Amino acid sequence: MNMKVDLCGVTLKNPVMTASGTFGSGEEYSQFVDLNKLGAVVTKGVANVPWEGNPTPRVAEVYGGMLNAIGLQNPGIDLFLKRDIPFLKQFDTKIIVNVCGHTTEEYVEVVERLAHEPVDMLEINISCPNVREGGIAFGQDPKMVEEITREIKKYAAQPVIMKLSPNVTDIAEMAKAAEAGGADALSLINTLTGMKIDIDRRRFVLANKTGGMSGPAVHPVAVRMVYQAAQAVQIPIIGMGGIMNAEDAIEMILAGATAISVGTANFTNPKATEEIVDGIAAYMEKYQVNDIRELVGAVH
Amino acid sequence: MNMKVDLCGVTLKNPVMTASGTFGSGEEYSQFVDLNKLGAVVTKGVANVPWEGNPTPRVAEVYGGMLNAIGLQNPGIDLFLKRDIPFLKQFDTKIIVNVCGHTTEEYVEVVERLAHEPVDMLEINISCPNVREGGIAFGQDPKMVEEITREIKKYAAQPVIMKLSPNVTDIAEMAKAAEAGGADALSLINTLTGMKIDIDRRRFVLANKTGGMSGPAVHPVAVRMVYQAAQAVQIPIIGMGGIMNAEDAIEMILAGATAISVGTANFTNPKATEEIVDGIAAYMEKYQVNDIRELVGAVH
Amino acid sequence: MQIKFEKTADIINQDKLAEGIYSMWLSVGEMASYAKAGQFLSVYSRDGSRILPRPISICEIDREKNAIRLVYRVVGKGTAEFSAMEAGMQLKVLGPLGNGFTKRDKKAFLIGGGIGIPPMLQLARELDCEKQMVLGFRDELFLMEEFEKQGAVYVATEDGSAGTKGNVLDAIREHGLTADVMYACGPAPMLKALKAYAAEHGIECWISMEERMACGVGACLACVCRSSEKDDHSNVNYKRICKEGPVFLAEEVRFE
Amino acid sequence: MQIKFEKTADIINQDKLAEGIYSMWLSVGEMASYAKAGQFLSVYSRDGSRILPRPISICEIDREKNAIRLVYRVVGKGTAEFSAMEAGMQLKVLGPLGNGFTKRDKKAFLIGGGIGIPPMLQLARELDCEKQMVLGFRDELFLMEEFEKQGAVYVATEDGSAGTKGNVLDAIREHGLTADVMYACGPAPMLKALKAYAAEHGIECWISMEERMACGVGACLACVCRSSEKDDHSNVNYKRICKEGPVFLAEEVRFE
Repeated sequence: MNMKVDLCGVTLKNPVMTASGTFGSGEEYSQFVDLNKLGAVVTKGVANVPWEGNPTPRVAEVYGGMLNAIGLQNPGIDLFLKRDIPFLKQFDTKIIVNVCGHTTEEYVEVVERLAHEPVDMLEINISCPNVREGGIAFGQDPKMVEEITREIKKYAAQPVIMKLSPNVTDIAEMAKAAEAGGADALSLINTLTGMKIDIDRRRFVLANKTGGMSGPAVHPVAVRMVYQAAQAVQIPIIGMGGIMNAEDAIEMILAGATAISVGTANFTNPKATEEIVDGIAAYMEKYQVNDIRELVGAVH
Repeated sequence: MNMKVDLCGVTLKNPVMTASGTFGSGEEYSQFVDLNKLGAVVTKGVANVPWEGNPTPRVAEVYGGMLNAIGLQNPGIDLFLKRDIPFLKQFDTKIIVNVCGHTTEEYVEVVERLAHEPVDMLEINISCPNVREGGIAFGQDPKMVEEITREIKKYAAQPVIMKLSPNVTDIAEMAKAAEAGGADALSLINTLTGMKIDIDRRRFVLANKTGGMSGPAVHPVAVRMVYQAAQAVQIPIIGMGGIMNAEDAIEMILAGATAISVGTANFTNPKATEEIVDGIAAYMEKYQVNDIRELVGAVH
Repeated sequence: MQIKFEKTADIINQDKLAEGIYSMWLSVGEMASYAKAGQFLSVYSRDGSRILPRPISICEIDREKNAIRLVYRVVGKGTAEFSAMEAGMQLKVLGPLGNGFTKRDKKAFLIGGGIGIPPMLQLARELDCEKQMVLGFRDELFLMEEFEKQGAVYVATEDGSAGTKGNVLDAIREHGLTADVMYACGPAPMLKALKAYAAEHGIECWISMEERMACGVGACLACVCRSSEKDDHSNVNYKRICKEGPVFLAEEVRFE
Repeated sequence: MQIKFEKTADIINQDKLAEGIYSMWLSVGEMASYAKAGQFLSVYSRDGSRILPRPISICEIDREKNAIRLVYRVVGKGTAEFSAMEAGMQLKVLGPLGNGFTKRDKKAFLIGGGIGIPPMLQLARELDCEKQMVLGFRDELFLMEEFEKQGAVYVATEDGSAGTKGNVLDAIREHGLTADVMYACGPAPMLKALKAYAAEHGIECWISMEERMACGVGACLACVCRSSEKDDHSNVNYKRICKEGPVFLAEEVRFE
């Protein structure tokens, strides 16, 4: 039974990855999950310099999900290279570094710093709803998506995954724009912008007013967008959004995802990623699926 | 304690209305809810002629919500005027007729037929994700939103509420377009497009593949969009999207909604609308709010 | 308008009848005195992640004890939740819903397939005429004792482990059974076949339909079935299973 | 790395201590032998609509019985769900989480405000030195018996219904209390005031911070607090309350 998948030249032992920002660089979860069992670890977004992120409260629970407005707090590329990469290198899993920035130059600077590092792929976050410039500004305009993708590809030594925002009218258009810009893969969905108001205190629950919604509540929207993107482009898609268990992961794969990322589920169940790997294997067993690639986009 | 709200000249005894398509024309729920206690009943969408809608399955449950792809099945304006309006006239509540069509001409035909009927307001559904032409096509392009609004206003005898789609990059832009076209009010959000796949049968759960997602899972997105629309326009907003109880309704009002619509909650609790009216009153009591209008957009 | 009750019902008892098949007696108050064979209840999950009720057909009604028996198959997380509940716990239910069977005083076939078998039990108890119960199981039998009390029972199993190997029509043919009226509940292919058989043999045929539901009371137009004639309410060729149905005269329904 | 356990714990018993304040003893297995005062557990809801665990501080640890006591306030639907549970039911918990208190062998203030009071009980039991427990309640008192067993207890209530009318500092002043080290848990305004008071009187001051959490293990960066110095891990002036905290030396924390 083969669970290996090929992501633009990089072979993952299975399609299960972690979603950026929910898993740090793996250290905090390494006592619950055997990182060697994961297809890849996607790191928390890193910028050219340390970012402080947003004031607190940064998270709020909502029905079947959560809102976050961390604001991409990160220690900056220097410390990241010194501490996080060496930690991850101890494990037999692929390393995908999530890159964030305010400007094209900032993204490019981080991409260049990573060029000679033992990193397997880059995931470019152009869809963070919680930072003013950069982030979302890029991710909601197809022209900008194509341009920044093309810019980054000029400097990237590793395959480039563009992470797309679901807060758009036409996800297929965004997917095509990234593909036109030379993206090697796409990951979607990032979070849906939401808001929560405390009716007793009559104020926003989040200091940032709005936050990115994740969790099982967004799963049907994610499945729909992964399906639409898969119909629109040739490059592989990493599906994410509310995947809580193996069933959700398989649904995403059937919709067209070559690999999947597990995010908020880690907060509900620290062993989620490993259990999803086992659950997918059990499903393949049950239905005698010999190669997981038979399932990718099998429903259309 | 005043719960009356003014919706572009029409006074509702309270801000609680039903969401189109979830409440028929009130008859089915009239044994669970005293329709006289509701601010308004918004009817199931009606077209110039009978529509068959989509094949079944038309609904699927999802985590914290549901998908529907009814496809606007409706008996057509003739039977609707003969049967549904007289039924609703027996009650002391406002009547808002939801209008659907494939083309501007179809919308206009229904609007004209309603001109001399005892109907208080019209809600124009330009955001149904489940019908090919019309519906969504209109609702996702600001130019088309403005044009169809202007066209309809030429023929409408009653105030016109434009119902907006959440499946857009910038809800504020859509709200402004409707306002520019002469809309008297806005209602949002319609459903978020989602998809569910049956992993055992490996096929789409809905015959229509995609469906409109509603229920508590979408509430944070709805609150955010109502807030953004309220910041962008002067006309009143009817907030809807996953309102399950009075707390959700108050949250929507604080975000900027003058009135609110209860939809999917009716399926979870047939008495939901009436309980929400009572719950809002209890909240006003508790916090000594003398006039509900003090709460509209109170958090910003 | 038919009266409906929203009730937080006490679970009197719950038993597993077969693999994945559970039986639950609910104390439902006056709802019991209005319920009849062929109707169903909407049963609400207690977990917030599931917001839609599950429609479950009535298997038995005990009007003295104000109780209703539901026999259901575990098909998902909602029914799995119900099956894990015990006597003394509570479930919110809405009902009775739907039209129920029209009882005719003629030699009858009561035909159930799979989880379409339970509603035939209450019908058998209400019918006072010659009854032939034809039950189609996948493999494991259930409710046999109760049915045998009601008259002649003929069994078909897909795997042939009991009765006729095959479906309910195979059993009818094998035993050369005849009737003047047929009441049936089960999967669409079975109902479609029975409709044809009944037409061919001039048997009055009542079928109970199934479809994914949302509101359960006729408001949302989710659970419709194709109708031969234009429906008075919908004004198109669709009927609401939860309202005009779930029981229809076979001729009224069009199978695609 | 500090060891953590994910455990489906049996509820040994649950009591209501005061209006909205509940006490729950959980059988947590070996987790108990690793837990210490000032740490907390992530408690998971059983309802699917609530996906994030609730961080609840440890009130008492019984290492013989492998049990941990949680005393918590009902502030929302999640804690309301916990408060409705009974002995024999199960709750999924993760822990022990956070750093816990650093115990110093000096004349000590143990200061708790509102729901910040419970963690002081286990600390009092672990500290073997002169202890003065200063507890600030809104109105209704709770856990008094347990605290009185541990030493001198001074009470302040907002409404003056018991002890000093006012806050914990008012009680300290009224009784002219002094100490060389201070351990405190409670609302931010109280901690901010205590930090100032401690600095002014040269008292070593440890405070336990609170913030909305998601992962509870230091991965998501939700529950951070402002730090005076650049934090080694974050590389900015933010510390993770669930990981580097919840207990900090007051000087480490910057209150806005």
